[in-house]
Amino acid sequence: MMGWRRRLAAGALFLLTLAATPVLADDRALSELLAPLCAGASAERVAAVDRLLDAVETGAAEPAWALRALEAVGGRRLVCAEGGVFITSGTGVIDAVTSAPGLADAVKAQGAFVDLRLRPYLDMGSAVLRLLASPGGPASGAALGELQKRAKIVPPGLIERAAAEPANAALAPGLRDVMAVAALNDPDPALRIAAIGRLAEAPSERNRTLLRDLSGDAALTSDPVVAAALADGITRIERWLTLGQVAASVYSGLSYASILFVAALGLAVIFGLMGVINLAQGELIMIGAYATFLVQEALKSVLPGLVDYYLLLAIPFAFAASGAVGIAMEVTVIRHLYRRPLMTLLATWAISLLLINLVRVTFGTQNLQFNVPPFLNGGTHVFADFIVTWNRLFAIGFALAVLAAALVVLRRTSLGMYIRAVTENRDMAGCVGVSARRIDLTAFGIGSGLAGVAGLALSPIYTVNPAMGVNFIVDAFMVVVLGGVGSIAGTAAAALGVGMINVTIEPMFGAVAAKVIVLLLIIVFIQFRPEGLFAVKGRR
Amino acid sequence: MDRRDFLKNSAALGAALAAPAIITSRAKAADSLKLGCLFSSSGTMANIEGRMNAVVQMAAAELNAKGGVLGKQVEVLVTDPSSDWPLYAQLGRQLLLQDKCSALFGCWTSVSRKSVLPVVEQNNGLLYYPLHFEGEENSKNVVYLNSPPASSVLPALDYLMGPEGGDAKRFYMLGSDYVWPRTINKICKGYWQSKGFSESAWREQYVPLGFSNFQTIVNDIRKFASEPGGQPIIVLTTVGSSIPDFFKEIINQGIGATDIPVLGLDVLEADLEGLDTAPMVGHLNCWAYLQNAVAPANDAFKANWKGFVEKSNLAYSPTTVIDPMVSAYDGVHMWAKAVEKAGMADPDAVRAASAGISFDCPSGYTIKMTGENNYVSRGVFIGSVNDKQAFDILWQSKDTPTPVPFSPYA
Amino acid sequence: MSEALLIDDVTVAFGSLRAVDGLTLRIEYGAVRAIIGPNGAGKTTLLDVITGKTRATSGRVVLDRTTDLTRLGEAAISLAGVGRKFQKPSVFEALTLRQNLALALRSPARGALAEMLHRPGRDELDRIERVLEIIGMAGSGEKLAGILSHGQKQWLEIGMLLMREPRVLLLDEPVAGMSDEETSRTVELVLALRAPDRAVVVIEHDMDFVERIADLVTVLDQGRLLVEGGMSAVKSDPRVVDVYLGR
Amino acid sequence: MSGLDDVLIGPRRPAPRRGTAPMVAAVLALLGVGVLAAGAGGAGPSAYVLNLIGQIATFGMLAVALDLIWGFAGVLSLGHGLFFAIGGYLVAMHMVKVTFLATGTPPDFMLFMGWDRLPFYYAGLESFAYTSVLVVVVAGLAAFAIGYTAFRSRVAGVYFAIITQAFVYVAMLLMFRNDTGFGGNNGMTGFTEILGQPLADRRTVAWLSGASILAAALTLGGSALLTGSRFGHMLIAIRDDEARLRFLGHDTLWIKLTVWCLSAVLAAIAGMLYVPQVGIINPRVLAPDLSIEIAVWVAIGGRGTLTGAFLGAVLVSALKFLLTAVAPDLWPFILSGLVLVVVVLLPNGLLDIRAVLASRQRRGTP
Repeated sequence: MMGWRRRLAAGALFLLTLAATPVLADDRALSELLAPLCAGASAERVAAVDRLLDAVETGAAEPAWALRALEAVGGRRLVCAEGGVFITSGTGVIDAVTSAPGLADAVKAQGAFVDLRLRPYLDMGSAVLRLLASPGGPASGAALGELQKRAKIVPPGLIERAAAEPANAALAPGLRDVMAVAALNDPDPALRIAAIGRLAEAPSERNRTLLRDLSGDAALTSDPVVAAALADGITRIERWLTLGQVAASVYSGLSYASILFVAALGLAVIFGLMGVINLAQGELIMIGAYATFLVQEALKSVLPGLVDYYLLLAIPFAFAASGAVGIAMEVTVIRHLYRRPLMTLLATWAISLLLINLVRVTFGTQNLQFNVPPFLNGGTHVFADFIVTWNRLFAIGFALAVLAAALVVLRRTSLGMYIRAVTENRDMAGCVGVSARRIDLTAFGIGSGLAGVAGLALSPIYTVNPAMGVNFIVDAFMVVVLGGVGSIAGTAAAALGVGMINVTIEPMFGAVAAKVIVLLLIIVFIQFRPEGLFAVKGRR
Repeated sequence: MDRRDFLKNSAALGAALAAPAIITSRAKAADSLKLGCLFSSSGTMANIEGRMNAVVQMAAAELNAKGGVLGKQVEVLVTDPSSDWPLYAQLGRQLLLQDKCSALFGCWTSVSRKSVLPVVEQNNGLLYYPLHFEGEENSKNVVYLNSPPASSVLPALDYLMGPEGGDAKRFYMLGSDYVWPRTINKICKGYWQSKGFSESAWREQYVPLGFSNFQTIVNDIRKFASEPGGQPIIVLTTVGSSIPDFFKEIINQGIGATDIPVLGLDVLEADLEGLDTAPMVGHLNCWAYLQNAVAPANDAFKANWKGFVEKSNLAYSPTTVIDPMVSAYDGVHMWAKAVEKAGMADPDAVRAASAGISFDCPSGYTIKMTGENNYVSRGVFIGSVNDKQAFDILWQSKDTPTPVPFSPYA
Repeated sequence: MSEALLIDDVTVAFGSLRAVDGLTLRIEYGAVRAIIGPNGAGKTTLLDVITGKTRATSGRVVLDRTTDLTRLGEAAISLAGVGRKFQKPSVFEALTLRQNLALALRSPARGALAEMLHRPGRDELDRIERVLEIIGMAGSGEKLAGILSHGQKQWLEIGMLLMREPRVLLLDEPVAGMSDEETSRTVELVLALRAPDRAVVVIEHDMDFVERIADLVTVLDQGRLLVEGGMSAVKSDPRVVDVYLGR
Repeated sequence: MSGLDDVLIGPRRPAPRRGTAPMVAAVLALLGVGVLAAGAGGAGPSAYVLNLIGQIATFGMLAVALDLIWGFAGVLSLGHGLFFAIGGYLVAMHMVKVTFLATGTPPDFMLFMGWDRLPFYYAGLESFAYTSVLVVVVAGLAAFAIGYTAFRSRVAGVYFAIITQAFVYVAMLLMFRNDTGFGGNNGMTGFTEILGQPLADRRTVAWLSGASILAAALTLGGSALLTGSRFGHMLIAIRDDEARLRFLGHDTLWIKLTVWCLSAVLAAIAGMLYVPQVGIINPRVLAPDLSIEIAVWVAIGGRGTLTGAFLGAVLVSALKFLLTAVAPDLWPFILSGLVLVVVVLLPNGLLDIRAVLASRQRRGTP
C-alpha cells in the first residue's frame, strides 16, 4: 500500500511545477523512459512501467505512444540496440520514440523474457492506457475487466482521467469500483464507507476478501459506523455469492445435461425407435467433429472471411458425413441383423473399432486444432462470480434447438409417424404399405446425422481425436435406457436428471465417485422400472 | 462319433494350440544387435507415445550410418502394446526371450514401466525409460534416462515460491488418479511442510484418466484462489487428453497465468498442438529439454528429425520435438557407447560399462551416468508457454544436478 | 360335475381400455367349453389372467373352489394344474420331441444339481411313450421339434400339457393354420382329452371345429358375457349373429 | 416389444451335434499332462511358449464359461471381465501378501499411500486354500447380486447386456482410485512366487500352464455333461422360449441364477490362473471393450457350441499376440473384419462352416 501513497505525493509535486504548460518531454527523455524496460531484473522493469505511467499522468508522454511501447514489451518486441530503443514487428523495425524505420538487423533480436512479476504490471498499464488512448474502443470491456483484477496497483490519477473521458461513460460505474478499492484506505471515513458500499454492490469473492482483510485491521474497525458498514457489506456480498454458486451449479448441470442429451439423441432414435444397439455411436460423433474440422480448413483456404462462422456452416456437412457413414453401416451390416439384437451389438462394436483406426491411419492421432470463433471464446460475468462461458451456452442452445427439431420431425411429420409405426410393429407396418426398408434407412440416417451434429456441438468443448467417442458411449446408453426407450422427451428428461445429479455430487465426492454413483442409481432404477421414465404406452 | 470326426477335431485343436509356437519364429535377421521398442501407437497414449518409435529408429539409423556398433548393424523391432498394460509385459517378454533384444526402449506412464519391470528383472533384460517420473525406484535392470522429482519438480516450485515467480503461498494440486501424480503430490506436501506451510495452504483433487469435463473443478479453483492467504498456483499433474481439456476450461473462465499460474508437470509442446496458446502465455512446465533450447546440438537434432519424418512420411509433426524423444535418442547413443566400451551387448556388461559414460544431449548439457545408480544426470529447464504453441526458456540450471532417486520428502 | 374354475367378476383395464369388463364365468369338470367372440373380445386376455401372464385389475379366479390363482405366479399356477397352449405354437425347437415332453413332466422343484444328475426313471419313459401315442407321433421321439410341421407342433404342445396331467386345459386357437385333415385329427385328440377330472377350454374361430368338440359355448363381446348355451342355440341367437357373424 | 423381438440365436437350427466337447476335453487333458511332463522333464518348448499356451488356455476357459450362459441360456453378459478380475485380484492380493511377508518390501501402493500394514481385507490371504475359497465365494455372491436383481425384474436381452457393461465400467472406475488398497491404476505386479514355487523358474511356468490346460479341459468336459443333462435342456428351453418353460411349472429365475453363478465362478477361476502367468493385474482388465472381446471370441468360435467358444478364444487371442508383435497397425482391422464376417455371414461362427454352407444350398438364399 505504501508504494501508492509515495507516488501520489511525487505526482502532485511534479504537477505543481509544470501546471501551466504541459509540454511533451523531448525525444532523449522519452528514450530514457523506455530504455530500462528493455532488460534487467524484473523489479527495475516494474519501476520503469510505473515511471512511464507517471509520465502519461503528467502529460509528458502520449497514452497511445506509451501503450505501443508496453505492448511491445509484453510481446518481447522491445529491443535496446546501440542506436536507441526499437520495436520489432513481423514486417520491420521502428524507432520506439520517433517511429522512424530503424536498423534492419534488429528484427531477429527478441526482447527480454517477461516473468510473472512484471506481466501483471504490463497488463494493467496496457489496460488503463487503452482506455485513455481509444476511449470506448472495442477492447475497453476487456481492459476494465483487467483493471478490476489489478485494482490495488492501478494509479488513481489515470483511472480518474479515464472515467472522465465522455466516450468511457458506459464503463464509468466499473471504473469507480476500481477507484473504490483505492479509496478503502482513504483517511476520510465518509469516503471509506462510500467505497465499502460500492464494493458491496459488486459482489464477488475478490471484494469479499478485500472487505474481510479490512475488518481485520483494528484501526479501521474502531470507528463503529465503518465497522457496521463493513459487516453489512460482507453479509450482502455473501448472500449474492451463495446465489451465484447455486446459479453456477445449475448452469454447469444444464451444460452437462445438454452434452449428454446431444450425444444420446442419435442413439435414442437408432436404439430407441429402431431397436438397433449401436456401439459405434461415439465414433459417429467423432466423424461429425472431423467433418466440422474439414469445413473449417476448407473455409480457411477458400473463404477466410467466413471462417469465424464455420460452426454454423458445418452443420449440414457434419449431419451428412455421419449420416452417410450410418447409412453405409446399415446397408452393409445392420440390415441382416434386425432380428438379432445381440449380434448387432457385436457388429457395431467391430465397426466402431474399424472407424477409430481408419481415422487414426488417415488423420493421425494428434488432437485437431479448432480456432474457436470469437463469439464462442471466453465468457461473461453475470453476477457474483457466476460466469457463463459462451461455448457451453452454445451447447445448451444447440441441444434445445436439436430437441425441438427432433420432436417436430417425429411428432408432426409423416416420416416421423412411419418411423414410429415401424418401431411399434414392424410386420404390421409392412402390411399397411410402409416400406420398412426405406424407413429403416432414413431413421438410421437421421440417428447417425444427429450424432454428427453432436460432434459439431462438442468440438468447442472437448478435444477431438480418433478415440474421443469412447467416453460418451456408456453415458449415452444409460441416458437412453433411463429416459425410456423410444421416447425423445424421455431422453431429454433423463439427460437433465443425470446432469443435475452429477453436478451436485461432484463437489462432494469428487469426479470419480460422481460418475460411479450416477451409474449405480441408473442401474437400480432400471431394475424397478425396466421400461424407463417415459415408457411408450401399450402392451409390450 | 465315428473315427473321422475324432481325427478332424483333434487336428483342428492341435493346430490351434500350436499357433503360439509358430508366431514366435519371426524372421531372424543376419547377425545384428536388436533393440526392442515398447511404445503404443494405438489406444489413449497413441498421440504422444507413437512418435517415440520413430526417434529410436532415427538414432539407430545414425549409428548404422557410422558403421553400426561393434561392427554390427543395429535393428529396431517395433511393437504396439496399444496402451494395454499387461500387453507391455507380454510383448516385453516376447522381445527379450524370443527376439533376444539386447536392450528395450519403452514405456511412458509409470504403470507401463511397473508392468515391464518384473519381466526385465526376471529375465535380466535392460529397459531404457525416457520419461521423468516419481522416482522411489532403482532397479539394476532399468536405466532411468530422465529426472526424478528432485530435479524435475522442486526447482520449478522454488522459482514460483520465490519473488521472481510471484511468491506463491497456496497450492491447488490437480492430477490424474495414478501413482505418478499421487507420489509427486506427496513429495510436494513434504517439501512445503519442510518450508513451514500448514495443511490449509494446499488442496488435492484427482480425476480419472481421460477425464474431460473440468467445469465444476475450475469453479472450485476460482473459489480457492480468492480465499485469503496469498498468491495461489495450480500444480497440474493430469496427463493425456485431460491437459488440453483443462486449459480450454480455465481460458474460457477467464483465468490467465497472471491470476493463477499453472505448473503443468506433464505438459509438452505436443499437448499444445490443438490449442490457441495466446491466452495461456505465462503458464509453466519443467523438463530436462525444451524445443527452444539454445544449442548447436539441438538445431542438428531438430533438422535430423524433420528430415527423418519427411523421408519416411510419418504422420507426426516434423517441427514438434519433445523431451521424451530427446531422452530416448540420448538413451540409444549412451547404450551404443556402453556396448562399445564393454565390447559386448550382454546386459550385465553394458550396465557395468555405463558408469562414466557421457553424451552431449541436444539440450546443450553433457549428460552422464555415475556408477552409484542407474540414473542419468540431466539439465533442468523451466519453460513458460508462449503464443507459438511452444515454451520460452524462463530458467535453466547451470549444470546437471546429481539425480536423487529416493526423495527425502516422500 | 363340480366346478373346476370360477372367474368371479374379473376386470382387466389397459389405461382406459377395459379388455375384460366385470366377467363372471363357471367352467365345469368333464366338459369341453368353447369360448368364441370377435377379435378384441378379451378371449386371450382372459387366458392371460387365468395363467398369471397379466394381473387382473380386479376380481378373482378360483381353482377347485380352493386356490385364488390371481395370487400365484405363472409357474405356481401351472404346478396347481392349469396347462395352457399358446396361440403361436411354442415348442423347444432345438430339443428332440422326447426332451420336450420330458421337460414338461411335473417335477417337484428339484435343486439344479439333482436336475443335472437326473436319469429318467421307467415310469417317466412309459408316460412319454403314452403321450407320443396319443398325439400320433409315436415313432419320432428322437426327431428335433424344429423340423415338425405347424400342425405337428400344435399337437406336441398339447402333448406337453398332457404330461402335466392338468386339471384345467386351456387351448388358444389349437387348429389355427391347420389343414382340414389335421383339424379333424385334432377333433379326435380333443375329444380323447375329455375326462371326469379335467376341464377343457378351447378358444377358436373355426365354427365347424367348435361345433364338433364343444359341449357348451360361451360368446364374449367387448370383455363381457353375451350369451351361453349349446352350439345350435348360440348359432341362431340374433345377438350373436349381429355382433359376431353378421358384422 | 415386437420391435425389439428378442430372437437370440438367429435362424432356428438344430441342437449342437452331440459329443464334440467331451472328445476335445479328452485331447486337452492329454495336452495338459504332456505340458506338466515337459515342465518336470526339462524337455519341450521354451518357458515363453508354455506361458503363452497357459494364458491362452485360461482365455479358452473364460470363453466356455461365457458360452454356458450366452450360448445355452441365451443371456449375453458383456461384463464377464468383472468376474475374471475378481479371481485375478484375489490371487494377486495373495501373492503380494506372501511376497510382503517373505521379503518385507511393501508393494507400491503402500508406499505412496503411506500405510505401514496391509488393509484389513487382506486378512488370511496368505493361505492359497483360503484365497481359492474366497474367489469362488466372492464371484458367486457378486453374480448372485447382479443376477437376482436383474432376472427378478425380468431384465433380459439387450438391456441385461448394457447393464453388465455398466457394472464392469463402474468397477473399473472404482479400481482406478488409488486409495482402495488394490493398487489403483498401477494395479499389482512384482509377484515372485506362487505356492512356494518361484514364478521365474521354468518348472513353475510349465506347472501353471499345465494346470490351466487341465482346468480348461475340466470346464469343457463338465459343461458338456451339464448341457447334455436335463438341466442343459432347461437352459436351451429358456433360451428358445422362456415363457413356455415358465408355463410348464419351472421357476426359470432360479435356473438362470444357477448357471449365471456357475459361469461367474468359472470365469473367476480362469482369472485366478491367468494372473500368476501374466505377472500383472490392474483395472485395464475391467475395461468394457475387453469384456466385449470375450463375447467376440464366443461369437467367432460359435455360440452354443462349447468347443466353438474354446477354439474361438484360442484362435483370436493367438492372432492378437502374433499381430500386435508382427504387424501392430493391422491388428484392429483384422479383428473388426473377422467379427463382421462372422456376425453377418456365419451366424454360427467358424466351427461349423460346413453346416452353414450345406444349409445355405438347401435354403437358397442367405
